[in-house]
Amino acid sequence: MKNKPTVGEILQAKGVSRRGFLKYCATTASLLALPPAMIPRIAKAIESARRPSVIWLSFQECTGCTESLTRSAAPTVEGLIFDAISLDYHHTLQAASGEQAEAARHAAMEENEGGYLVLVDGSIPMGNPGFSTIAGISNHDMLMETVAGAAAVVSIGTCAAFGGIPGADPNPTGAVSVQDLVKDKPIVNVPGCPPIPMVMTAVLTQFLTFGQLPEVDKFRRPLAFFGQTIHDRCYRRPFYEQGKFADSFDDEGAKAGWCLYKLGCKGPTTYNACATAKWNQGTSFPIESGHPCLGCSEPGFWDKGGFYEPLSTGKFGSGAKVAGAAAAGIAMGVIAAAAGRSRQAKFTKEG
Amino acid sequence: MTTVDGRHELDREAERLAYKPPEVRHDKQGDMDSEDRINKAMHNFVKNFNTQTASYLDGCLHCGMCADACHFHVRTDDPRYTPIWKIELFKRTYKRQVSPFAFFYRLLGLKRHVTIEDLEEWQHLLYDSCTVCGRCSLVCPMGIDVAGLISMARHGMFKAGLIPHELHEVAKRAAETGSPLGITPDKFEDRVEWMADEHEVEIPMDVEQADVLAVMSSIEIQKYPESIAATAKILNAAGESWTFRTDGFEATNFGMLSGNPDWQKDATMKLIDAAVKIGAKMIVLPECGHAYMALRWQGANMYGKPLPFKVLHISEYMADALDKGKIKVRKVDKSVTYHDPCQVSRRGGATQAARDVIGHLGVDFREMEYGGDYNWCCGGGGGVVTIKRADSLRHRVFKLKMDQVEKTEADQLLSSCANCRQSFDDSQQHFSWDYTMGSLMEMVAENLEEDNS
Amino acid sequence: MTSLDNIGIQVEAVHGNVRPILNEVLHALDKLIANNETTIIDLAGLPFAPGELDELEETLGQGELSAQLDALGSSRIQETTYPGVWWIEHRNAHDEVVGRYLEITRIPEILSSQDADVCAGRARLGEQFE
Amino acid sequence: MDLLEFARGPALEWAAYILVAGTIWRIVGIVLLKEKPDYSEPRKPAGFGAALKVIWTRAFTAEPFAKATLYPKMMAYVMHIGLFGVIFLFTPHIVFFEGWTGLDWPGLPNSIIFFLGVATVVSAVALLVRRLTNPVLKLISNFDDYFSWFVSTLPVVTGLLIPVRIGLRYEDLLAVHILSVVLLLIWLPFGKLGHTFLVFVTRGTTGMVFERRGAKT
Repeated sequence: MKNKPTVGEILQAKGVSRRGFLKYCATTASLLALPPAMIPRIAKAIESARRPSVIWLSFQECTGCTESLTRSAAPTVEGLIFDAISLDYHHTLQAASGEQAEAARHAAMEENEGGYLVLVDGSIPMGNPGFSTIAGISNHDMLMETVAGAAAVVSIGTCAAFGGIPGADPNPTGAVSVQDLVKDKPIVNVPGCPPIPMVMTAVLTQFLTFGQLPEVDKFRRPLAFFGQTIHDRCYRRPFYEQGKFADSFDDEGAKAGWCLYKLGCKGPTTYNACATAKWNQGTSFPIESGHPCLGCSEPGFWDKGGFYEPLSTGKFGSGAKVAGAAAAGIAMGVIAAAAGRSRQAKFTKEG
Repeated sequence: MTTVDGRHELDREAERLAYKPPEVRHDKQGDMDSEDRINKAMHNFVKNFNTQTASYLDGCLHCGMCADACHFHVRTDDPRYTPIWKIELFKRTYKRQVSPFAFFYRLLGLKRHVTIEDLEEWQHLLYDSCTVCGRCSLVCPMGIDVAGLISMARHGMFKAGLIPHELHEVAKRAAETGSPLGITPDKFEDRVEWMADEHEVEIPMDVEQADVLAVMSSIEIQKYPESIAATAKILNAAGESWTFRTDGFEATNFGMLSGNPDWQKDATMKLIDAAVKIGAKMIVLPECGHAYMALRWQGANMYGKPLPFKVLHISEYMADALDKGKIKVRKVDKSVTYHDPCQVSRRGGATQAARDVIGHLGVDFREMEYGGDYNWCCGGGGGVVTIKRADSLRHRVFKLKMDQVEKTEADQLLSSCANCRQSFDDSQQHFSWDYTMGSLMEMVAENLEEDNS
Repeated sequence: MTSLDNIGIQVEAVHGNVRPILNEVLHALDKLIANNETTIIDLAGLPFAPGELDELEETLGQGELSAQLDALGSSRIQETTYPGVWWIEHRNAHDEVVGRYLEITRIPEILSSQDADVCAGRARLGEQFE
Repeated sequence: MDLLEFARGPALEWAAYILVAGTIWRIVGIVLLKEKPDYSEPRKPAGFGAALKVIWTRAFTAEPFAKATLYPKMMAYVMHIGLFGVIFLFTPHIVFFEGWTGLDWPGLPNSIIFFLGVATVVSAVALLVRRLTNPVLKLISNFDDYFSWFVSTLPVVTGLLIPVRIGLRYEDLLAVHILSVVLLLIWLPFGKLGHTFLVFVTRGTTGMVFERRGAKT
């Protein structure tokens, strides 16, 4: 870490003015969901922060998370963050391949022993090591080897955080999440399918600027972004309170932009920042486009029933089971009545 | 433990049907041990559970509103007089023995076993402090007929030999002699002849074939013999083919009141047999409330099939006869209020009949506040009037009735139940009250227009 | 396209945010007057309904002063019709909005020439005399 | 499986089975007891109509008892109407029933539901206080009364807490709410809450028996 320039130095080298830096700090505060009053502290921290080394591992995944990140990482302000980190290994993005790439990973690990950050997207198959390998190394082995010297691990996306789609029932590969395997390192989960790019960069920025991981909830998700439900921050919430609901995707309620609860919206049980951070450079988020929230940032979201099944729908067994219960009831009733009658008969005889 | 009937003499001076106060109370009959009594009570509670009672006992919400309908609770504020509490032991036995979840109640011991102390305490609650008036049955938000349950609970108490001394003696005498006051057929004949002479009215007796069998209550025969004459006058005036029978004259049913279904059946069958024997098309019941319940609504069930004749309370008979013009009455220039006998009106469904009769009499009729179906009971029904130790409680309760009557400021108080009448007479004496209870039937008989006879 | 246009979408307006923000601005102005205290309201964290942000901007209106800053993309610093209330909008090089603030202050800090830039400028100017 | 999944899934499912089985058990156990025929000559024909009549009329207090029972009756009305409202007119609940029965009906705004819920709890507490202080109720009450009060009030309380949050997470509160409903459903057929279905039997029976006599029902 000794020779790495500070972020302030990097920005200066790029000819960024102090005004530009202030602007950068203001947007960083926004990004970290910190109050604007924190801007001076952020400025100070960023100026002196040094580039951390980052190793990005991709396992059973669809590259959607990387897509999400790189889409937003076009030269934007938060894109600068990535200029400020040293992405030493990312097998989708890196030019190197094969042994050369693995050598780069080992080099980064050795050089930054104890100080580098491991980002993981994708789940790890435990059913058979051969289900997913990189350079002949199983995902499990690579993960364990890489995190051994890491300062912290960030699980990017629902697959890495909770097992995600590979881990969904019936889970043919025996997929598990990073936190299922890594027990002795600080872990932050940034779930979502994909996660909001801003949230990913915010976690890195936080680590970069303050040298620490953000405060997390019980699922190790950064509280600043996962502290409230979609429902709580949804602009359609007033319609929920007024009892105005869309009953189908093409009814008047849907056209009027009413609440999508009855169409299966998982907003009330989903913790994420979509309603405020929004997607596609702040354009909108699913509900704003008229589609209910799928709840993608929640553990086991794939197995929580139909996407269009309302949250409060009970999960009843088949009619046959209910009929079985009814039949059992009849049987018990008959037995009870017979027992009662036989006692009556007995007592009548005894007088 | 055994009680000997003979030692207890009728108190003929009392204002009501009674024995002289027993020197030593025997509120337990027979010489069963406690265990036997408990078993008897339980077994005979259990016999009564059927779909109807089960739904009632399972349905109670413990809302306590029946307490607000019960005169005993209203006047004393004693929570034990809450009607549903009076059948607590009955209810508990149901839950333990026959209810759909009886198995669990027994397995987990959820309902305490009934003890002998419980039964002794409940004797007071089931007999002294309940007239089976059924007011509670009308307040119940679940529609539970609490009064009906009390009658059934008494079955267990009787078989366990846990009846108040006097009530048991009265019932026993009724079973043995055919009359709670020991009125034999001969004595009945005497009284009838006396009345026939006194009133110069023809009273058919033991006619072989008649359309109408008229019956009497011992209370009337003994205390209000004018009723005999009045009945005869009315039936004669209507031109009925009718008769009294020495083999079936007693309308009261102390088997029912005390809780002995066998005695109840015996008493009822006497009337039915007599009516069947003479080919009667109708039994006219006297001014007696519980007789109406016993024969009109329970008679056929004792008989085991529909009765081959109609059963009418005298008020129903009079209303019908007046409506059809079979008898006519003169207008009476009086203000009158009417006390509804619970078993005839509220529980019997003949509330309107008395009012029709009163309408024909053309009096200034003053309905009591909440009269008719919601009437306060006289306090002496259900056998309570016989129980001496219940006197003070009964008098206390009677205050409600006095208030109700006084508010009408009517000249004349009438009813159509000899048992109510004797309760009134007794309480009147106790309170030195102005109102004397009169008989609706007698008023009709006194005011018959002769041209029709 | 025509068939899509025929879908009669008429979004029912939600006005959950405008009034509370205006109220916050009111109190911020009080603080500015009393203690010369600056307040910055970050509009990014608020769940705006479609059109609500425009409504807020229209309500505040455009005041006398408007400035444009070119640093890491353009920024618009606009005084609203309520003096002391500034609408600040930062954009990136792709002209996408990356931050939106209401600043209740006499002059937004970012409009002042910064010491570091002044020094750097002084140095550049000084070079001409060398 | 998290708590909410458990509550919505197996817990609710089994509660439904127990509710169905227990209800039928109790009804069949009562109906199949011996039934004595009534041979007395009816004053007027009284069949199903009489039963329906009394099922309806006993919902109201006869005037002579109105004053004495005013307070508990009012509280009971508030509680029952409140329960009806919060159970059947709250949209998420309607969605629940729709998923179950396929029937859909309009709901009420949440503010009204919240008000109804609070009214329900207030009346329930008032009734409990009465049960604890009124000498009659103190005497006749048993475990069933208090437990039934508890399990029927709890879902309303847990339901009301969901929007209030009290620092807990929505899905945990929802899970607790559903579990409290599970408790209610399991207990309902066995205790005095069985009056939800027994009321039709008891009132109906009395209607038929007394209407037949022409007596006051």
